[in-house]
Amino acid sequence: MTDFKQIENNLKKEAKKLLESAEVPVVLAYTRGYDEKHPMPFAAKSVADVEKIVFNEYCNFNMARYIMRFPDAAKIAIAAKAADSRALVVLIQEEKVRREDLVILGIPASGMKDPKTDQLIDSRTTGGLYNPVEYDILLGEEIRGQKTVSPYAVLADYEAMDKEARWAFWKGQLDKCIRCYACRKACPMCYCDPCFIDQNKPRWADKAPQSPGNMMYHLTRFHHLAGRCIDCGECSRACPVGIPLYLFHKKVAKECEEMFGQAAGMKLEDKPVLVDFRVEDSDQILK
Amino acid sequence: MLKKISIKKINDLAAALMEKGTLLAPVKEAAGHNFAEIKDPQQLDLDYYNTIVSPKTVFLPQKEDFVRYETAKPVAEAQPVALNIKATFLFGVRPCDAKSFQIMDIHFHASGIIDPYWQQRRDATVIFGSAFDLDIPAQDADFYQTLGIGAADPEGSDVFMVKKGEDLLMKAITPQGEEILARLAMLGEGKPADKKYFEEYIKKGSQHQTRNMCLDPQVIAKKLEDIFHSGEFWQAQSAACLSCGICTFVCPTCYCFDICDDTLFSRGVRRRVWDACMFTDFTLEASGHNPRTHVYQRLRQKVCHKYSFHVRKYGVISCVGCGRCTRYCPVNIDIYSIIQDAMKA
Amino acid sequence: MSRIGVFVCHCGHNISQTVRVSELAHFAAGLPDVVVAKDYRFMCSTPGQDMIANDIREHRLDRVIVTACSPLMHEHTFRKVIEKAGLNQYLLTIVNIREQVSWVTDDIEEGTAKAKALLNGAVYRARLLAPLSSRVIDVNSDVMVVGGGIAGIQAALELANTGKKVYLVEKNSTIGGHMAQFDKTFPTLDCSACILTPKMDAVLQHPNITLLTYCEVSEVKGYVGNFDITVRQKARYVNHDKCNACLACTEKCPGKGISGWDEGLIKRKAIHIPFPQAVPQRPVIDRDSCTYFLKGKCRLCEKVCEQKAIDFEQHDSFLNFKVGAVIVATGYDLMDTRPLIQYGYGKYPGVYHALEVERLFNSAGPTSGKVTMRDGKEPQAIAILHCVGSRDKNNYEHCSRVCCMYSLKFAHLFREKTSADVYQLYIDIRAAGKGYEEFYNRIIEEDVKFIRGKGTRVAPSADEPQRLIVEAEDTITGKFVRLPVDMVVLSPAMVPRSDYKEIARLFNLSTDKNGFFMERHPKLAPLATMSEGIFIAGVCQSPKDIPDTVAQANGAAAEALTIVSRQKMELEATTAMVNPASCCGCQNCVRVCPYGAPFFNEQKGVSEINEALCKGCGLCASVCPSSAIIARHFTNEQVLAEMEGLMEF
Amino acid sequence: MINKNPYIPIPMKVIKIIDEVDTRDIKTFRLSFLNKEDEASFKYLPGQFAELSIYGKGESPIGIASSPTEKGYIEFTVMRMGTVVPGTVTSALHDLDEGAQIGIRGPLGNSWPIEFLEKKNVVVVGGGFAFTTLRSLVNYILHEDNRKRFGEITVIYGARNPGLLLYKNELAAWQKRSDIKTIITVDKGDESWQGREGFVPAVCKEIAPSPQNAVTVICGPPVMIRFTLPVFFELGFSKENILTSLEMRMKCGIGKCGRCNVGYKYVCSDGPVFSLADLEELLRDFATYK
Amino acid sequence: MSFEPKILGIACNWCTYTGADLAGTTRLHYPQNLRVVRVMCSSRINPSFIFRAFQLGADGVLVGGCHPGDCHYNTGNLYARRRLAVTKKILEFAGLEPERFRVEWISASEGNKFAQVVTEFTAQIKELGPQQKLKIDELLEKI
Repeated sequence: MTDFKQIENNLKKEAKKLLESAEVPVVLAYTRGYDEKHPMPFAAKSVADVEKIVFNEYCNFNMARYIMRFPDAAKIAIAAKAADSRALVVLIQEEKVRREDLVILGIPASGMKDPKTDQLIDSRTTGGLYNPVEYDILLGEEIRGQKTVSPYAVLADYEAMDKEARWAFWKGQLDKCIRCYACRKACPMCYCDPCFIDQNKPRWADKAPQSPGNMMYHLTRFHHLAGRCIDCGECSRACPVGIPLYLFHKKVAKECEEMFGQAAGMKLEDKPVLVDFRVEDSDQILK
Repeated sequence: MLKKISIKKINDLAAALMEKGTLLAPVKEAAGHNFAEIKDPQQLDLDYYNTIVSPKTVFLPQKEDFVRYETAKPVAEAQPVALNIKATFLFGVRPCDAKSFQIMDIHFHASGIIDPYWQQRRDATVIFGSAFDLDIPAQDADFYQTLGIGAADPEGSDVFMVKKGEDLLMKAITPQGEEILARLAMLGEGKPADKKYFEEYIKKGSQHQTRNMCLDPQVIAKKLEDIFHSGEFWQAQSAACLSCGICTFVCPTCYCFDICDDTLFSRGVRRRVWDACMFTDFTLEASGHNPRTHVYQRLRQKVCHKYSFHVRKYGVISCVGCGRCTRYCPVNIDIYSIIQDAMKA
Repeated sequence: MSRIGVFVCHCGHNISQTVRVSELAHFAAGLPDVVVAKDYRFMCSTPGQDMIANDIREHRLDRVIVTACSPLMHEHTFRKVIEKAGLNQYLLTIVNIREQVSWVTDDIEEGTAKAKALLNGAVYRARLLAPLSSRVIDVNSDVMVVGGGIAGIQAALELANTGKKVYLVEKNSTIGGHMAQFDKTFPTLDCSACILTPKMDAVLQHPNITLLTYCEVSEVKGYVGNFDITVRQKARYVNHDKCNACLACTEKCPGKGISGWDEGLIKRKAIHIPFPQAVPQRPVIDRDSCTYFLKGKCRLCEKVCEQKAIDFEQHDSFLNFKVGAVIVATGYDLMDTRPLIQYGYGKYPGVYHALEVERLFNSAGPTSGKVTMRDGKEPQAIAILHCVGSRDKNNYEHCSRVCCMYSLKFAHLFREKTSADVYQLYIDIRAAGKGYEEFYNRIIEEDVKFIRGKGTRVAPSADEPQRLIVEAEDTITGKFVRLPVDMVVLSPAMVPRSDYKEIARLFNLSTDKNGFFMERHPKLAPLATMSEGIFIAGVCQSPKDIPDTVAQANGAAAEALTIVSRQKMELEATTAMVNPASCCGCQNCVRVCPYGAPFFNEQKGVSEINEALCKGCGLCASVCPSSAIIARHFTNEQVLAEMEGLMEF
Repeated sequence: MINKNPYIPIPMKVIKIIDEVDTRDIKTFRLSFLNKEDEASFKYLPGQFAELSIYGKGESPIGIASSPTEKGYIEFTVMRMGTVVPGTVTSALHDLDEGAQIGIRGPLGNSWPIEFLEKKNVVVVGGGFAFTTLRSLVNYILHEDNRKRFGEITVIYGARNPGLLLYKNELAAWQKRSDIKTIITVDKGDESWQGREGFVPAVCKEIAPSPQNAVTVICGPPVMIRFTLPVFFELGFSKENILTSLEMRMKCGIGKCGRCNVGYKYVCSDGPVFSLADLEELLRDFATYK
Repeated sequence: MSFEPKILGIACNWCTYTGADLAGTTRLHYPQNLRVVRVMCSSRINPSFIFRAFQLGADGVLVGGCHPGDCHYNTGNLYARRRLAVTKKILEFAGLEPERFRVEWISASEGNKFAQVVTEFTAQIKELGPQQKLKIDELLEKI
């Protein structure tokens, strides 16, 4: 289990150093919310802000979501757990940010919890990783020897369903959607503004929260995230009506990994799989 | 009029109400409770804290069809969608939500042009308010006390309900409440002890602790006007905000909507659908100009609308402290803290 | 609300036998926005066309739907019709009810039903069509030819003779290319230099040709008609304007470097011209072998140069050219055969590759045309191995096409110049070409030994240490042969230049799996590329002989001419554009476009599309997550609407 | 409006379409009522607007360009919106033919404050396309029943070039009348232009209307307004006597949908007409008038 | 009446659409359930088109493009192959019959292949029956 206090102290220490150096005007980290259990994403901009930084097992937020908010900052330091670091890798691949403009404060984390359910989320939504894949400074001991679970293990039950059951399941889930769009807003990869679903020309789907529009929104979004979703699970945690979107994203990620041999956000030099091709891709993938 | 019923027999009450009209009550779903039509009396469930989405859905459904048409046919042939108003019983509304209806009434039918949908549904609905369980502490996110609402506040309800041991006490607050209680034969008469219990419960409810601060509507309204142009304040408050629509969609007093046309195979419908001032395209004009491109401008609009503009326009704060926006915010933004900070700013 | 006219063609009986055309017209008349619907026997006939034109005027139509044969047949015809009647040609929609309806069914019910569905789709689509206009651009009339081999020389001369200005870019210090290295050319055996050097000289003298030797293209911007190309002039350390080619410098120079021109068979001076007939006749200093650059002193050349032409301070410089079209003729390399260790090239001095042998034959070559080996002896037995690395699934699958013929040429020359026995080890002899079979027959007569079998191994002879043993299986006799020889000549695969990737990147060319540049169409556009205005000629496209290369060069010149001889040109109208208000700056479009049309505007944070490069495939529109790209004539809305119409009934 | 559903448009018929400008992207639509009772209940004043509605496309709030003194029809002048992607509703309107049916909801919003203007001199300042409700006002005042209720009327109207002036015939008619002073200006004229050249603020400065018992009513592009206001302050007009009409993203038009607020006021129901004094009081989070 | 499916085809202009024309020119008969949208390249096909087609009531969707390597635009179909493979996986995991969505490479000279694919696919869709999962049922009734 991660020593959260130690990470917090190291985070403060590094943040202080960086902000004092004036080289880095923003450190993206966490602060206390209205109580301990509800921390908030936080942009520390001065040495005085450093004291407000916290880190605990509820700091799930994928901070990569925020890096595009500071167009004027020459450099941004960012606290990054495994999933955050993968998100950063994708954003670097997609040229939304340059690696040299980031100071990645890596956080090895295990024991993260969903504040709504108090359940451990480690193996469910972080792609089975505990350590960041890319960082400049690691704020704690690298985690080794944890039981590694395949990130796709949770899919087994759903894959085993027959198609009617699976349809019934997803229809039921997606019909609940109230189109608050928290999933896309919480997603570090969903940076489109406007989102396709907000377009009037073309109008892809109804604005009203009913089955056809919900289907179009979510199925298309699954497609847009194919080969890009880094399995942070923020979409599901943000959802006020509890749709397990991460399952679907995971499934698409699994298929992409099997078809194209590449998991999202693992290597800086990779290209997202759907804007890439190999001549030798097999036609079997279409069967 | 004070009536009572054994909680064990609550399903009989449900059945009776279903006979007389549509019964809406909190129904358990995977992620929590939500108001929905009760189809089976056994569904009625008193074991909830509050619903995810507020019961405003009953009067202002997320989607409201206005008119259906065929695009190739003349405008005159379009068919307004009938409302099919039926007697409705909205059962188990928490005091803060009951209060929210009164606030929304000001906007929808006490000022300017009357919204016929809101009005007709409101007129046809009897509100069965239900006190919070005072033995359970209020959730951290709640702050209805700040808005002057008690945990067992009957205001806004037609009938108000309080649990007493194995019994549910039901008191008529309005003439509509009187009328419906009189028509429910399975209800027993409340004893003087029940009456005393009920009254004390309400009193005790006003002392029930939620987060609380002293808030004068005029003062906070003025304060927010003063700091309206303080970019620093609003940028700090909105640093984490994702600009999603959760807070407004779950809110009992948010009413913004969009009007849109959906068509398929040259048939169409014009409808209104909830919209949210937190969405980036909310104020996007046809010209492409958008006066609120930044997150902070949108969060500021939301907070100021509730605590300043609404006070200026309608005299009351448009918030009931139900805590939903805070509870469901994916990044734990808390409007109570923002107001606290604003007062200090 | 549109005003749509629908015109249903019977095509004689072709359509009307399985589609009830009048019912179809009647159905169309009942669809929203359709103001007139008619059927007619032959819509493409003059009366049919006139009917459409009249109805456009009479009913003030703003969309026309012709329900007839495939758009691949008559779209162009009807576009002209509506254009003449004052409508933009892109406001036409063709419904294909012949090839895709009436001819593929014999059931009139089915045929009519499908035709209605297709027509309805067209009405939905037509409502959303927008008039498009082609952008007209000015065309620069100059051409750049990249590569100064025979292909480049030929193309440059052809273009220059038509009066166009040509920039000929060559990375070596002389033009001429591989052909200038040869002694004789097959099958006529005329002297290579004799036929090439006059052309080289013509290039130098031509008033319309600017010769840019010792230069490489470093950046290509712009698009057809308006390329903006930067060329790096490598430092020569000799001021060519002052130099009078007395070559005193080359005599005095103490530096020795390996002569690439002579395929490394001998050394040459650090300041040098590659060969006596080099064009231009101007030396350059090779830094890597120059004593001054290596040791910091010498400058002998400077002392002997009366013209004061030596300039050790020269740097690479960059020159900028604007041209309307480009011909890429960068030629080839021979495959490096060292990795094929079974042949022992680089290990056994008796093993040569084809270009080395060309130089041995050449009277201006390292041996002044005498066939002597590295040890100075004349070979007694020579084996020529065909298909080394080519026609070989482990290396290059392609046939290099010219090896058979030059191997025969070698055999002839060996027989002529030596008394050696000459063996040809071949898979089969490919002699398709004018006079080639005759040449082959002639060589057979010359007592050359043909062994049908691929040479499999070259090894030193155990008995005679100076000799080599070539192993092969004679597939005619089925016997395994071991030939003791003195000299082995490899005919390696012809492969693209080692820098082909860079060239491909610069000019946005695609390459086949071997790295040869891809033509736009293997049959119908063998010289054009996917990049409009860029043509290819010679072996950079695929191995070929000199006549084919020259023919291609002429063809490429003609193709380039069709562009640069116009002052203006129309660009594709159905290009894509970006709606900046919707662009999220993900740059997917930039990543996927095969033509490099989209680019990212850093300042605005949005993608933009260079319409001159866009071919209208629509790939960018489908990878755009925020639907910001409008693929004109196939916009998301238009496709969605058409789908809706197709699915309605 | 008591018994009527304010969200459902009434049917109208397009009886005339006028191309107003050379660029063909502004048209005036003359609409007549299909139902007599709708006509009877459609009582409006200059400055009000309506939601023009095309089923399947949507609605667009457009100021009423005709004057209530014109009977039997109402008029709207509509610009086709959108540069890259055409505006859905305005494009659909522009594609209409005479004889087509459309829906409208209205009249909506407040109006130019007629009672406040009475007995006063009115200076009408307009720029470009934003002259529609000003035309309504001028025609209302010029009507023989109304003219004597108002003092002197001065109209200063400008456009980028002569081709972009709206209502050209009417302008010419006004210029011939003696009971109204009409000054037309263009930023840049063409060969045939005989009138004045110059920007509206400069012309206002030159004409220098007296602030005595006068109100100015200004509509135009933001840049024109920004430079015109100081001219009127300098001339001595008070903020109470400078009126303008706001354009916002309005949807419902009846103050319910919540998106067109400027501070605590909804432009659609509390406006669109505000005095500068009103606007000062409101919080200005909309860039247009910042 | 037997079930006559509605099948939406999306064909690239250069190969499959031309191949379909060839099928007609050579008078090869095939079922009339397919309605083809012509696009310039299979890479133009936005995955959402496929979702939308099913929403519009298509019982099956057939996409046709050039054989890999033969794309008129060089590499368009190689991107399309990846993107449409993902589309298919998404439909499958959502619970739609993946057989309802088919991608085929049909060249301009393969008129017979076109006819054969359409025949096979139509038969397959008939067997699967009507597609009702994604079909929009709202808004359909006439007023």
